[in-house]
Amino acid sequence: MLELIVYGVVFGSIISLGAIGLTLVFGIIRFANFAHGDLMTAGAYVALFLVTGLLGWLGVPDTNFGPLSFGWRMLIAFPVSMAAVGGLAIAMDRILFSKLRAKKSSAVILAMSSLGAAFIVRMIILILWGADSLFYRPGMLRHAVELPLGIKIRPDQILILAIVVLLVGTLHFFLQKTKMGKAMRATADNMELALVSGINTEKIITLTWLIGGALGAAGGILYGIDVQLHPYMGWNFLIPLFAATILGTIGNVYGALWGGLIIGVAQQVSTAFLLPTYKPAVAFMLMIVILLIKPKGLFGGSSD
Amino acid sequence: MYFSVDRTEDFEVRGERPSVEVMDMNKLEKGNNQNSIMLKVDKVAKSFGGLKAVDECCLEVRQGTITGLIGPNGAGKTTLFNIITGHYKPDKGEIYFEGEPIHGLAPHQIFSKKIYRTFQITREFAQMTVLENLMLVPGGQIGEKIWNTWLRPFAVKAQEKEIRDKALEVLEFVELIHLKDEYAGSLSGGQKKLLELARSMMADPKIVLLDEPGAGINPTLMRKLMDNIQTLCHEKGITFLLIEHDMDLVMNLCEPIIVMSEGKKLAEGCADEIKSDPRVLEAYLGGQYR
Amino acid sequence: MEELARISAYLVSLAIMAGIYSVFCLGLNIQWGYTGLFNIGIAGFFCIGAYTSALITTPKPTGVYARYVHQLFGLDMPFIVGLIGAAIVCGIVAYLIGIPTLRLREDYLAIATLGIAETIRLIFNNEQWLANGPRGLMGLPQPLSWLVDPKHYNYVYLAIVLTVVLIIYLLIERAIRSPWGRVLRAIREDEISAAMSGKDIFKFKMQALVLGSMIMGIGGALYAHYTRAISPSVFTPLYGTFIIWVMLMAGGSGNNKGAILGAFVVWGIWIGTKFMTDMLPYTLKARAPYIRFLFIGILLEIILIYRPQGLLGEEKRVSKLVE
Amino acid sequence: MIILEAKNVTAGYTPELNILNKVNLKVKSGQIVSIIGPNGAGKSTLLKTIFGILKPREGTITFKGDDITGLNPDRIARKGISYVPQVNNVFPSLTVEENLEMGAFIRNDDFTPQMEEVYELFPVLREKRGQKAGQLSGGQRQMVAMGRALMLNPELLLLDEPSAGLAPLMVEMIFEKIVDINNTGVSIIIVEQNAREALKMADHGYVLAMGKNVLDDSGKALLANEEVGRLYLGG
Repeated sequence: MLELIVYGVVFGSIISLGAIGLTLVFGIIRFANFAHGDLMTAGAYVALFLVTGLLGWLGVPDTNFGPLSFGWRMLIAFPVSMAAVGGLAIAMDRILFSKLRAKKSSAVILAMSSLGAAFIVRMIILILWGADSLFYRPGMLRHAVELPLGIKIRPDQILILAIVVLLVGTLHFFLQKTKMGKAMRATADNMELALVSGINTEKIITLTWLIGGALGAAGGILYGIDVQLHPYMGWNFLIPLFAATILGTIGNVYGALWGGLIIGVAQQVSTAFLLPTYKPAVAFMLMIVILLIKPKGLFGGSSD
Repeated sequence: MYFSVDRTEDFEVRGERPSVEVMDMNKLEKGNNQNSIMLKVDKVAKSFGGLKAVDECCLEVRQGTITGLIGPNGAGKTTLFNIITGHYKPDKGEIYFEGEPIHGLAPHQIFSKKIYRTFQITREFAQMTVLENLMLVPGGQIGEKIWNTWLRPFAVKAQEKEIRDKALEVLEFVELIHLKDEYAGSLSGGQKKLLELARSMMADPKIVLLDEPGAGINPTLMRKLMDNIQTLCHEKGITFLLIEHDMDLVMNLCEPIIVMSEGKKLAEGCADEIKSDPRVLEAYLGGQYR
Repeated sequence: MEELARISAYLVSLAIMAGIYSVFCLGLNIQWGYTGLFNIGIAGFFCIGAYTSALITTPKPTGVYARYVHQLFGLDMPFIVGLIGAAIVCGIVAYLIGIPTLRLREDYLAIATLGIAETIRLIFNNEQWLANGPRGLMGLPQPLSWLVDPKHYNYVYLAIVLTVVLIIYLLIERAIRSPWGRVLRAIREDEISAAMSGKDIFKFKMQALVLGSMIMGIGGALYAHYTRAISPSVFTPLYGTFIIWVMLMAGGSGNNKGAILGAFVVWGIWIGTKFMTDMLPYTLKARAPYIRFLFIGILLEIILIYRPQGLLGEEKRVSKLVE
Repeated sequence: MIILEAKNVTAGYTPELNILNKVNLKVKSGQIVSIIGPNGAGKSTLLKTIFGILKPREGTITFKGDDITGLNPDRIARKGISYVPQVNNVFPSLTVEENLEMGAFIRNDDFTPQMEEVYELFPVLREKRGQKAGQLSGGQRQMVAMGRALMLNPELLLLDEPSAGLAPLMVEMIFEKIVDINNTGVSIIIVEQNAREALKMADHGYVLAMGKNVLDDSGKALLANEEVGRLYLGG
């Protein structure tokens, strides 16, 4: 059981990365972005392209770092693909959402457009890579190390946790200590007043997409390292992402972090009683329960 | 002054307000007892995040009056409307309509008591025609039950006809009949105000709460609106409670006038009393009388 | 002559599918077009409708069969009972989803319907005892099959589908043009104002959600008896939800004729793209469906940005029983 | 010297309805100008139009001789105008200090002296600097809102009903602060329902009704004017 909880934390931390991006977009642009899961998929596949393609072609060696399942190529691919997916998210906003915003379309129309964008991204991935499951490092044996209390964990998973902590810590620093981060929170609070204060809110929106997309990509790659890559992985993440976002109160970044961990642990622990394939359903049921008893989430009353 | 009307004979009766609080339901049903209390707000309070919007407010509206509710911005007038109509739940306090408690009821239940409200910023159904906007309002339409639309088409049709005729009549009254098949969203600001009033008439209300009916409309439409309100009050016996900032409108149309300030009732009286009440002057004009 | 027969058989099968999708579009139009409810779990109702009807109309397997085919029950009842059962079960599921979500912001319903659709697919995939797991159910009966040669049966089924579409269309038109539909549209325009006009918002939204989902259930049942074999892998978000949204948006939400037109047009385009991808080099053929869906996705975005009212758009005055 | 001039400004939110109809306004450097008039007269709309939140359909607005008609709010803020909206004028989930920092968003220099000045002006804000603005009382919020606007060290401050919804004691205090701010050399346009008080401190006053100029005169003259009383309490 303890082991399940630890795996749950690893899995949950990946969900958190996605949920934070989702909740940022929710908080500032105020619509449910159904393309967020597929941005995660895109991140994983861009990294795959770099690791198995471009970087090899450029002659970057790919020996593993000690007990980890990856090496230099992944180390380079990780930030590059975060940036690329951030760019993809911005492009989506420019091509689709900003046009709809300018027409004062409702939040639901934006959500529908994001659903379309999700399918477009996924279809492109399917066209390029096909529908099979893929690995960054196929056929590699994955050894586990034993921690105290008899918990077996793979070195990769420890690193995943470390990366998530690093990313969330950086985001925390950015939001709390930097001028742009504060401006982002201000815009989420009150967009009109932000505009009046001279904050260029369109720029903030762009920044939001960049961060959301990059964090999503990170989550996708980490999942790819931990488990596997699949064109539907992001879509399957969508329900846990929304569950975590709602659990942690929509628009609340720290809520999304905790929400992700709770959902992740709940999903893993459920495998003790249920088939593992039911994991998304567990997240879904948890979300419904929250909606019934505390529709504003566990982290209190947001402004609306 | 845009408008003036001599209504002293109406007001004399009400000059000496009866102190009886007990409702006489028999008299009410006849609908012509102008002295009975129709709406009673009793120590109602509502805060938003530490700000007391309405603070233990008590006030009464009498049957057959056009009661004005005035006060500086932020005095809690609109919030009080929202509480009366069930859009907000009061933190505490009670509201009675014709002697029955109505606090805590849902908006549609309050509507069914024949209380209707309009909004400061008009809320028409933009993508529906003016006629449809009106035909929506009447309660208890048999065609609102989906079974009836299939199983009792003739009854539904007959009632639709009735409602349509009534809607046309009302549109005739507010002089919007030429716009009946236009989208409500395409009307001008003033026409939307008239549409709101027309919709309230469709509800067969006992009382209508009007939130700034005069805001942002031109003098001609304003006069029409005032005429309409007076006609409805005198001929149909509809009671009005209205929030308004246009003093010309309030002073000429309303009796009594209730002044709210800081979420409470500050004063009540006829136009002259209000105009010379130092507390009111202070609330409006600032502290020179302090 | 033979060529002609082949083409006409092809067109018939195309029309049957377009007709079935029309049913879904009509159901979605009640929810989205008239009430503004954002249901992105159509695939879930599609799936439930298909399986319910399958379980109602097939006999429970006996003998050797029972070892290979598991199903919760098999009532061996007529087709029409299957349709009604599908509608009822879908209605109940919709009701249960509506309770926690319809009082909240509109996106919650979307998220919840998405969740229920995925959950339903998982259940049918994993629970062998319920409906034979991933292998699904086969050999579903077809109504009136004794009438004609099996070769020409599709003509009969097309007539059945079109009859169902017509009945549903007439029933919805009647309801939408009545005070009931007027309330739905008022809720879509301004929920608070509709509440202040004395309408019980929750009740009407629930009715729209349930009725729309029941119609989707009928669509699912019609599909099941057309293909005669169903498995969970059919009811994906792509075929079960997404394409239906594109159809409704293309045809014109808030217009029932538009909903049907959209189903036929988009299904036509969908089949048309198949001819185009058939011309692709062999290596790309396996991925042809993805290219086609990519195209459909782009189509949706173009509609949303450039022609959100769709081909037909809403009529100006909808409620007109009298005149 | 005239710091701001609005000429024949016509504006509205919806195409069919003009809220402002050829409104004129002049502010001299160092003045407090009060705009009074009944609700719906277009007072707040005028401020929004000056600050570029609403684009005028006709007319021109000049600030220190530059044409600023139709510029975006951030451009106008850079020119030295700050605006305090009537409602929702703080960032509720940001701390008091962060609210002030946001006021200085477009400044790239060191704004700590300015923040010191704001804290001098509103000492209570220094005490509450770490608290979220959403948890403050109405008066304190108004101070945060004004403090935020002052962080730009503006030459002209636009205040939209700073006394709305405040307790009388608070109102008095806020008005005193407005005079204090003015004494540091900031020109102020104030829209008020609290007409008497607003005119008392005004160098010049404008009366609007139905989106048009009705009267304008020195604050004292308007105070003495019977017409003004009539507009407020009817005939």
